[in-house]
Amino acid sequence: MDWLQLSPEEWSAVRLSIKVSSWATLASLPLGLAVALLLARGRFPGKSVLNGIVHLPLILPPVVTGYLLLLSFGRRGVVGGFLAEHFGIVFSFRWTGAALACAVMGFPLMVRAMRLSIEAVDRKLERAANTLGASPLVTFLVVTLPLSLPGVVAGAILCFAKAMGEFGATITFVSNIPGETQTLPSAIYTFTQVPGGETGALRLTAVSIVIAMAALVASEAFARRIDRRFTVE
Amino acid sequence: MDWLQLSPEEWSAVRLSIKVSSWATLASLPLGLAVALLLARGRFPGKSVLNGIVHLPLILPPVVTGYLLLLSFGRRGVVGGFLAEHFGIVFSFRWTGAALACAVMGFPLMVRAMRLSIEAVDRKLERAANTLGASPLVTFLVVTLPLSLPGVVAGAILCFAKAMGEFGATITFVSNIPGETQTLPSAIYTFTQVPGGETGALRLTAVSIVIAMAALVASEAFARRIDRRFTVE
Amino acid sequence: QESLTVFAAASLKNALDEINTACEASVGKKATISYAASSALAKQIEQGAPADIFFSADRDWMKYLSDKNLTRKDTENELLGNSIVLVAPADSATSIDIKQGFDLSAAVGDGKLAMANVESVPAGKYGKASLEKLGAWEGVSKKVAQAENVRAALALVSTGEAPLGIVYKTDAAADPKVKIVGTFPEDSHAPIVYPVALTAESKNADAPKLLECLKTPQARAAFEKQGFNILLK
Amino acid sequence: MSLEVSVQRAVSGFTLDATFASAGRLTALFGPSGSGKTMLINLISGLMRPDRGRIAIDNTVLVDTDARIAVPIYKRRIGYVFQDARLFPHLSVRQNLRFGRFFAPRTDRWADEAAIIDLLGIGHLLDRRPGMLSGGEKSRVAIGRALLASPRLLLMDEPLAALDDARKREILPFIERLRDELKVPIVYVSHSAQEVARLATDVVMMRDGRVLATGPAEAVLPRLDTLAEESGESSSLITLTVAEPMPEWGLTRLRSSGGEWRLARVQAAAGTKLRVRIRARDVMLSRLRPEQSSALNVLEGAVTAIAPLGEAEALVTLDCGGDAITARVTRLSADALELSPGTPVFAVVKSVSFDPASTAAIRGVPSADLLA
Amino acid sequence: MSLEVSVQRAVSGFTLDATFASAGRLTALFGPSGSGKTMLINLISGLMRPDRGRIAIDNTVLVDTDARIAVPIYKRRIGYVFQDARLFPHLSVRQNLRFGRFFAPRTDRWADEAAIIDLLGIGHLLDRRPGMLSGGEKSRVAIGRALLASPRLLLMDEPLAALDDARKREILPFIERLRDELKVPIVYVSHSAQEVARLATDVVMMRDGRVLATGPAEAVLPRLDTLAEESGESSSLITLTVAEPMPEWGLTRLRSSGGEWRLARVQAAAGTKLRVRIRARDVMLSRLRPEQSSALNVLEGAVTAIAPLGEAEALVTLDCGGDAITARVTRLSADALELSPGTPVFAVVKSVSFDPASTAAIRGVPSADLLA
Ligand SMILES: Nc1ncnc2c1ncn2[C@@H]1O[C@H](COP(=O)(O)OP(=O)(O)OP(=O)(O)O)[C@@H](O)[C@H]1O
Ligand SMILES: Nc1ncnc2c1ncn2[C@@H]1O[C@H](COP(=O)(O)OP(=O)(O)OP(=O)(O)O)[C@@H](O)[C@H]1O
Ligand code: MOO
Ligand SMILES: [Mg+2]
Ligand SMILES: [Mg+2]
Repeated sequence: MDWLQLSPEEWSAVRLSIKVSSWATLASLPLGLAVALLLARGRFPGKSVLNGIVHLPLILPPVVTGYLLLLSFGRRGVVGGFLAEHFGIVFSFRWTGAALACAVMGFPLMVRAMRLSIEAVDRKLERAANTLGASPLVTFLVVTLPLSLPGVVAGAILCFAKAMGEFGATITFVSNIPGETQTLPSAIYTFTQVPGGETGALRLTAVSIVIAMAALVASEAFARRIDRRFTVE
Repeated sequence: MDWLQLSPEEWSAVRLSIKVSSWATLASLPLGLAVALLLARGRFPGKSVLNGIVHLPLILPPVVTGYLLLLSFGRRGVVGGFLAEHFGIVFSFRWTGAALACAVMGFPLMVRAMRLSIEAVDRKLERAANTLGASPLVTFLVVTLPLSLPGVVAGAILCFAKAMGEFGATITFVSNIPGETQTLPSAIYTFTQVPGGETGALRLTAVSIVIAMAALVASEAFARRIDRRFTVE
Repeated sequence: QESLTVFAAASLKNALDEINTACEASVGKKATISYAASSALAKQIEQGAPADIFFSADRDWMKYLSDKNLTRKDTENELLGNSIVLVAPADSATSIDIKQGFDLSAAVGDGKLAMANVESVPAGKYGKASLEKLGAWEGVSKKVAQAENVRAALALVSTGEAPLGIVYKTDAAADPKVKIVGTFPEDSHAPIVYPVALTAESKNADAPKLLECLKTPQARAAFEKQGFNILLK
Repeated sequence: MSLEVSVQRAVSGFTLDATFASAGRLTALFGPSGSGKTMLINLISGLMRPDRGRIAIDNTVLVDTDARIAVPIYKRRIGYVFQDARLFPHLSVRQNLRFGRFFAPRTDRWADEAAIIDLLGIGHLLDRRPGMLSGGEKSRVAIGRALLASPRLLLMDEPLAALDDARKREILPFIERLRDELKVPIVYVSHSAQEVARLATDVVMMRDGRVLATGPAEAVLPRLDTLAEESGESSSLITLTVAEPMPEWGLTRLRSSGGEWRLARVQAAAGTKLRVRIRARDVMLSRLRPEQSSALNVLEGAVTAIAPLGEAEALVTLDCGGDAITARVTRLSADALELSPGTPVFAVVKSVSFDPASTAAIRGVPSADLLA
Repeated sequence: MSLEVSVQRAVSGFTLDATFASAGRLTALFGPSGSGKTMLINLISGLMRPDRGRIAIDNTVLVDTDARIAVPIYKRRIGYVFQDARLFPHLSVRQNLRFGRFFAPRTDRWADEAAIIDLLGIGHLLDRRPGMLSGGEKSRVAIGRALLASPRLLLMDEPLAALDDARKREILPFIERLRDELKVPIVYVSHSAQEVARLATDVVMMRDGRVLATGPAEAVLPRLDTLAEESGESSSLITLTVAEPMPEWGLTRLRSSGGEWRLARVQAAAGTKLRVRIRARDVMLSRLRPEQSSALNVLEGAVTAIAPLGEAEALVTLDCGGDAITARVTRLSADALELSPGTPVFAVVKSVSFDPASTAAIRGVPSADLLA
């Protein structure tokens, strides 16, 4: 099992990937929920445009997404410049940028899962909450959201898994800087680009699978617990 | 708008991408449904293994997935060799291989959407169908499936959109042969790799977006129609 | 203490990692090396990436930056050279003499000739130029399977997917599953060079030291071990 | 409280067009299945919007399509006990019950949690989820949930349909108490003439999306009987004043303008006015005063009208010293007794024929105390 | 048909432990809310599995935990009218109704679609989706859906709870016809003593997950009364034989061992035996034969027993020439009439006091024809 031994640089890629994926997932949760709710329950002009934009990262080749991120959120990009200047938030060539890229790539998956679950919530229950005095926002928080928790969990885990595998957009946007932006997939990619890199790639792939599987199993267990609460008959 | 003019080769990439994405979606629908049903309703040992395998293409960098496809479904791969010999189904360097790669990459998205929707179907209704004499299979076909149609549609559209953007696994598995395996993302990627290729990339990206958006809008309209059938109050 | 960052083509990884360690003493620190496609790296530098040294896999991307005054022209240096070779699976019986007017198409037969993308990836461009010069392109162009990069092209041959392929000598030599059938004459294509330069924005005092270190015998040995030709005598 | 409703709403194949006003404490919506009762209270609650119309409570306009007013559901503070229980499946019974508590302004929270839980008999269910409840348990929790939100108006859509008789008898007095003590105005949908007779101060009769009759219960219920003739549910409403108890027999003596009554299980103080419903089928007629009979309540009167009912029966209306009492007898008997307007007769009513479920206190006397 | 059930099933906080056998055509499950009625029919239908036990119909074993037998739900062909309607929301009413049709073997399809739709009054709803139905409409469609699957056994969980009285009166005779003509055995859950008395051939009384009493209706219903005393629903069951019509009065003369009766709205042929339920509260007692009274049915008898009932009343049982009749009177009256075992008295029963809903035909005479 000698080949399973990770170098310090590889360890840092592992840690970074977990950090990036977790942040990508957590940070996009609120926005994802809001957008999912809008798409599920809203009726407004431009709904299909919003829906389209959400799906864009799925449709575009990741390299293109990465390049667009580089152009807009890079140091010299419109948004990136603004954020850096006014809020001190810098994405370019930071792990935060990797998280942003992963979040963007995972966003359509997250939103779709949440949206499906929200759509499946019986509106009659929401109305019932309204008659009890709960405003639309409260109703969302205490009725719709808990009832669509399976979808929220599914959305989060999809986003996390995607983030663990995302590479095209990340490497294009924030490059492949060890310790800062070199996530597991980037490290794997680098291995595949040189002779003799296969074992290294295999090793990291195994690590990546183990982590994602652990997250998956945990999420499934969680979903089962939620589910058990509704058991009927 | 001169730059919008597509070359014949680009047109063939457009046609091919639509064909590949459609096939990837349609061909994986039955298996996707079966797996989603298993995961949603089944209780069997190895369920989390199956779940893990389904998610693998999401977790692995696409290049790795492509390489694994090459090893297994390639001319000399175990599965590929078997299929070629016994059924005359060849994937290598064919559009069918591109479709396979896209299907594999889209599979986790498809399954998750379907699974969520199946899980949201009230089991009491399935039981009611049973009391009326419907066997589990019939019940699935006439109760569960129609009720989870929003998720099936969402799964299909996610798979289609992903297929329109998939590139890493496809190019690694079946490379980039104009007219046979050069899908839109491959063509776009090629443009991004040469200095000054941006306009070309932009043009094809626009085409890709238009197609995927059309599919999205159609699917949304369809989902709305389904939804209207259940309107209450 | 400011970090020292190198943006290098992915194919240089093995050699550069070794040299980076060896040069730590003379430079005073270890550089952080980001490996990716030359195209991505160049565009990132254009967008203000914190790179001190750019080590490209071809002239075009160096020129791209150089034309925009993003490199220190005085430090530009075509350090390494490489050759392209025709490879076949190790168990193949093919033997071909690469010469003017040779019939590559017949040798490829029903299969495909695996190459890196002939428009965008350097190895592919060199290969195509060579074949054109030798008068073989016309016959074989329809049979070319273009991969995303050289490594992917090599994989197509080493898995037996393609009977023949054109890759760098550096890659072919390290892969036991392929054998080199022949080397393309150096004068049949533009010189294969790996230029390196300091970036215009680099203010790191250690960067020039590392650039110098690349020219030491120790470094040369490392490059040669990977099969590169040392151009800078 | 005054409730004014005037709404039109069309859904495919059905049009609701209802206008009524009620200042009553409990307004019963009564009508056959599919007559639009649920739709009407959906409109009041805000779950549905009228195509045209106006709904106001105490001069607060909830909806007015002309003025483009539509108060959002959650601001109406109208409790709703749904026809299906509609409990929140992810919350425990306790959480379901407490759901509305926090949304009512603190000063308006009149609902007493412990008392309501106790009355509804759901104390042992508090930690369950709705999926683990029986049909009747669900509907009791649904009633509790609506009440605990301390609503200003309570809509109840057949709240007792899933309950057994014993439970109903327990909960009816409680609804009366809500109506009389807590002054929560109630709009109550029911199929049961008994429930309506017992509870309603006002009645809205619906059929095919239209209001057939509306007004105070005393005025409408007899018309309800006419409509419900075939069901054997014709009845009269009589107002009695409590005179004195007869403790040795467990009875109470009461007086109406027509005479003296002796009833069991009345626990109201002397002077209290009670309304009782006497079903026409429970009244026997006799030309002679019955002797040595178990019937304690015999009123002397004269026939005012005779209306044939079906092929075998007739409804005979009497005036007994001011009380109008209707009896349902066979035509054979009417003939044998030679009844015609003016004929003097005795109305014989068994004391136990007074249906406790249709005895209601008048003027806020808590009926719960009234009935053992 | 014979149904044998012996099951135990525990869910958190509730244990069902029920054993009964019934060869009756309609077995009523009767008991208060939460007593385990729904759970019991869930076990019969297969929706729930017993922890231990055995269920067999006509010697076909459906479940036997010892023998590890459990026939899958869909092979049982047991129709189930759920307490909530549980219609398929994505199918039209017509599609819901026809759902089960194709799964029954062709030769076993006894259900007549047109007749059932007509009887249930849902012809105008066929193209709607369930979401667009009222509560009562839903429950009618649910009954139709279960019937049209031509089941071998029909489970009905409070099928009429959401229906108004008029509808109920229409559907009850239809259920009787199912029971008597089509020979579909029925297990019927109900809260309503009236419904049970009218429909049941056999009764299973449940309380707290246990069977309190079980057997033929004639044997169990009086015990049911004992339990239901407080509800004022004590009653007697009398068997009458149709003698001759009295067409001029729309009445029919009938005979019981105790004497002669005159009832309205009986349309059975001479010689037919009918069972009628007489509520104790509808019986008046008199020491003298009433003269010039509207009561047509007067039976001579003697007191057999007097049981006090609450503080004010008593249940007096008479023997009227073989018919046992129970009367509910005040203690005051019992005292005034000097009643004690052996005292001769007249039982006075108004003919219209016969509740059509509790009159049942005996021996397969279709009750639908019996009652207008
Ligand atoms: N969304 C809808 N679309 C079309 N028709 C509808 C819709 N909702 C209700 N209806 C019809 O409107 C009528 C009134 O329905 P409503 O639910 O108000 O009846 P209800 O009086 O409450 O009856 P029940 O006592 O059976 O509950 C019914 O005929 C019903 O079929
Ligand atoms: N899944 C469950 N977990 C725990 N308790 C349950 C569950 N399902 C039912 N119960 C309890 O079992 C008892 C019997 O329920 P059941 O539904 O059979 O009652 P029921 O007799 O049909 O009553 P109702 O007339 O109110 O419908 C109830 O006390 C109920 O709370
Ligand atoms: O969408 Mo990708 O092909 O995982 O980078
Ligand atoms: Mg209703
Ligand atoms: Mg029940």
